[in-house]
Amino acid sequence: MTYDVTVYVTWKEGVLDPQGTAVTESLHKLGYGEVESVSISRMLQLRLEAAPEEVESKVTEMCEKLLANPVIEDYRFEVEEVVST
Amino acid sequence: MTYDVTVYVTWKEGVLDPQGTAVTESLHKLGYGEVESVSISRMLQLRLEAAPEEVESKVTEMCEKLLANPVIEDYRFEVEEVVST
Amino acid sequence: MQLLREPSAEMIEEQRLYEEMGMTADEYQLAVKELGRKPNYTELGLFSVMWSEHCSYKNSKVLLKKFPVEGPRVLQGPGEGAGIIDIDDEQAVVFKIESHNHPSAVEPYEGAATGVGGIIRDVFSMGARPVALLNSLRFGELKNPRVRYLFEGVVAGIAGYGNCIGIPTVGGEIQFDDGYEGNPLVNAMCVGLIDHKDIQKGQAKGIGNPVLYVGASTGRDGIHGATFASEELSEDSEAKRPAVQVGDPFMEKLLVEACLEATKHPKLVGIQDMGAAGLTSSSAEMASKAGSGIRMNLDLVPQRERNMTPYEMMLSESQERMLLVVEKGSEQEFIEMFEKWGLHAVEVGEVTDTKRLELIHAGETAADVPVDALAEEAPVYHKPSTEPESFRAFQAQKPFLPEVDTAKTLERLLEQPTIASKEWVYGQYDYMVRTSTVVSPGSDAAVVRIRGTKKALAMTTDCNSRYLFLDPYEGGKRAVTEAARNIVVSGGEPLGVTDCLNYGSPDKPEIFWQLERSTDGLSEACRELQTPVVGGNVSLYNETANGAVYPTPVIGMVGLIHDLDHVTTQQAKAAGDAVYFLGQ
Amino acid sequence: MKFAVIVFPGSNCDLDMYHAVTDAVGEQAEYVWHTETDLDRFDGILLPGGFSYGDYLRAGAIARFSPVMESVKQAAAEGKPVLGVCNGFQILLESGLLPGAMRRNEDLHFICRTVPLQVKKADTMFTSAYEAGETLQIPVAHGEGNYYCSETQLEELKQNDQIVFTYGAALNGSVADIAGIVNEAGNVLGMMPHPERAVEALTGSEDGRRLFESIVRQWREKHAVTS
Ligand SMILES: Nc1ncnc2c1ncn2[C@@H]1O[C@H](COP(=O)(O)OP(=O)(O)O)[C@@H](O)[C@H]1O
Repeated sequence: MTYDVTVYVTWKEGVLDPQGTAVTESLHKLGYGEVESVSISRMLQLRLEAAPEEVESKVTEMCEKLLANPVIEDYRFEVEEVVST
Repeated sequence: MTYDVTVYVTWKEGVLDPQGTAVTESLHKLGYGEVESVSISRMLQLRLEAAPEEVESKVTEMCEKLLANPVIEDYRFEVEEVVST
Repeated sequence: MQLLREPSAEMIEEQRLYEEMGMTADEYQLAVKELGRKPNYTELGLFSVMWSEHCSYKNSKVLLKKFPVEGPRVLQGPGEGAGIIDIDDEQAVVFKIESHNHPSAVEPYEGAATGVGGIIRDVFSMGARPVALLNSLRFGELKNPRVRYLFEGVVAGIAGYGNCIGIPTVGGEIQFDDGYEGNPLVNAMCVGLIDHKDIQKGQAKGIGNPVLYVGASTGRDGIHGATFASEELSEDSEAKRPAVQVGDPFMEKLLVEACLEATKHPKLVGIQDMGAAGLTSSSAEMASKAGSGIRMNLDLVPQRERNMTPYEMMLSESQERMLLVVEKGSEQEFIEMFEKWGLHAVEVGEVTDTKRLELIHAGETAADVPVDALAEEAPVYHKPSTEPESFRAFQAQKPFLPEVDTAKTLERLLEQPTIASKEWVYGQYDYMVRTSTVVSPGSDAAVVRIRGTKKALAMTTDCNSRYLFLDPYEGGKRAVTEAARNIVVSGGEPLGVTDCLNYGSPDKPEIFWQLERSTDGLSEACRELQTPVVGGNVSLYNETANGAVYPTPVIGMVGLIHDLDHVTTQQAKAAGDAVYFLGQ
Repeated sequence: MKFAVIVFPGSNCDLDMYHAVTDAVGEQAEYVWHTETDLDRFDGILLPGGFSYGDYLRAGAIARFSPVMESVKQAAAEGKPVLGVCNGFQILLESGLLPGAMRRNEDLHFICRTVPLQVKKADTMFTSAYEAGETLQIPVAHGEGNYYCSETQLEELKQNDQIVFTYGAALNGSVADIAGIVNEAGNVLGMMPHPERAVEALTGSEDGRRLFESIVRQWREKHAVTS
């Protein structure tokens, strides 16, 4: 089966996000004082072939090993089957 | 009202994403040959105060001006009201 | 992570909670004696970090005393942020090396990056303009994927921080050996330039003078980093994740420029960076050195997270923060100066005559401790020392000449990652920014010219830890002489040394013996070559379940090139040139 | 001739730019903090390399909103020479003064080394002291120098003859190996390599000096200044 997996990688609580701070300040200077905070992280979209029962475990492995840095980041993901047309 | 807005900034079609390519290759080297492609985008989480009728237009402005680079990037966003408890 | 209710002074004693903070029962009793009562949780935290090996050198002090620290050119020996040596014309060079081994073992990119950030702060807090960075790295063998991950992450972290802040990384050394698997060594060195008149000290003088906090806000990251650096690495090291900080080189670039402007201001009294043990060490040390006290209102400390306790604020090792003492009445001038650089300076306290560190939080006294007890009166240990069996075995070995096929052996040697070209590494470092790098990585020592003069500085880091493992005394001497040779062949006169002593646990008599013997060797060579030790750093407990790392006292040496015409490089220049062999 | 060296928070090649213009080329220069809004007193504008705003979000994305940028645009419109090197080039792209965008280097690593650089176009105010087709040795030092533009944009660049420098060998993934481009009017040049780091034999190469000399020469001709 083919799957589209979306992985969301975010900062662990308490980890400094200097990018977010810089962007918040820049938005304030541009006149968007209503923005309270910005945090910047990443989203990965993977397309892969896998047996239904192993998609989750495979993706978890990839996250732990490479896609996220478990020391400072958390991750979660959503799996969607690609229906061939 | 307070809103949590998640902005996804993705690569425009046809723009090669060097990071996505590199991650795909690394996954292959780690033995995950089943991964066909990876694309990496930026995810920004904003918290802001705004009147309900202007959230969308404000965030669109911020995206156009600063958060995305229209030469190479597309963006979309989701808005969620923060319910105070 | 956050404690809901802190244990009381009684609970700390009854349940021996000090042990969780890395203090022994005797140390706890000493703290009680210094204080005249049982410390509360915050106070215990202050003692535990200030009395950790990382901050107090309690296990290594007896050894460091042996180093020659004086010389006609020495303007500042060990004790301040960095050492300072005169280079004529009212100019001086400021330099220091420091380890960030344990954070890098857990999170290589940020661990290495924040190591670079920390050593830069040590140099510019003396009032010096940082002009060059070097490093010294040790990893396991590259065939192990975890080692590759660490290696790539560390190199990227050094590059990420140094390149962004715009200080060239001009040299270093790398060794790969199984002895470092699981416990890599990441030492970073910074070299700065200063005019004599601008030299600053980290002192809190002048009763009533305001204390300013500048830079990043304080978060819960890195709490107990100093104690973490003073423990062996174990499985739980991974669980101590908050001990790793994320660096912000952009913030630090602003701090460099703003603080250098501040150090030229006549009303600056003292400045120190918040390194290991953050607010605690900076405030206690500044007060202790000046014979004064400091009262701080912690509610005024810029905080990144909600509901932080005094304990958390005082022990946080959030990066890119500085503490300043300025003359009363001038605070607004400083606040505006920092504002220009986009930085917020906040008045958080004042200098007192009590010789105590008093911390106020939510209207109450959260801690009240004599500053000297924290900064000066840490226990000092002289650990037992035993000559290891292995050393006797090495000594007893008969010398022999192996039969080798020279050509093949040479090829095999050149294949070794430790010997092979390091271009993959230094090609990621901006070694040219500031356009003063006269000799780039790839020669013996790096050479950086001093603009507006004919002078230049030669600089290098060196240590062959295999020699030290076989014979710490001889190996120690060789680390210094190798560095000196690298300086001399580059055209420089060796000026002085900064050292980073990376060893296993001093609680083991065989390791302590290594420390003793090798520091004897280092001292002798430094004395003989008249290169005083003007600063350094000690990193003990570099051990994993597989044992200790090799004894690795990394030597950072700086030399003065009096005339740019004297600069020489290691490359062969032209066919037909004669080759000479010098020495034995 | 008097140059403005614009300093953004996080610029770090401002010093190199300043010394290249003053010590090596012998002209005047002044550091201009990003909050200034008047550049009338200057004859040429230099946007130095570095990491303005830490390169956070995208290189150059935040700096482009600095107050000084309005005046830079005005100077460009008046026909004054505007040179952006490395981060300066990235800022020119983000602010729309030059077309295209930067991505991270193909292999994701920062690259610091002296590379062969080909002069594609020698009839600009920045390159008149070079020969077309000449190969220079100029340092690069960047993590995001992988130039991108669409195919139609590339055709336009070629048609308008806006490609000034290309890498002598593939370096970072740049479209058509582009290392530097000018605007249509020919007075705004953006380039990733650092000519200001190549003005003295002592530090490696002198090949960058003629770029500054070209600017000065054309200014002298235009203003008929004799010195
Ligand atoms: N970690 C590093 N950072 C920067 N430069 C390095 C590093 N490691 C090695 N180099 C540079 O590579 C060159 C060769 O290093 P090395 O193989 O250790 O040689 P040597 O034994 O002569 O010191 C030296 O110029 C050194 O400065």
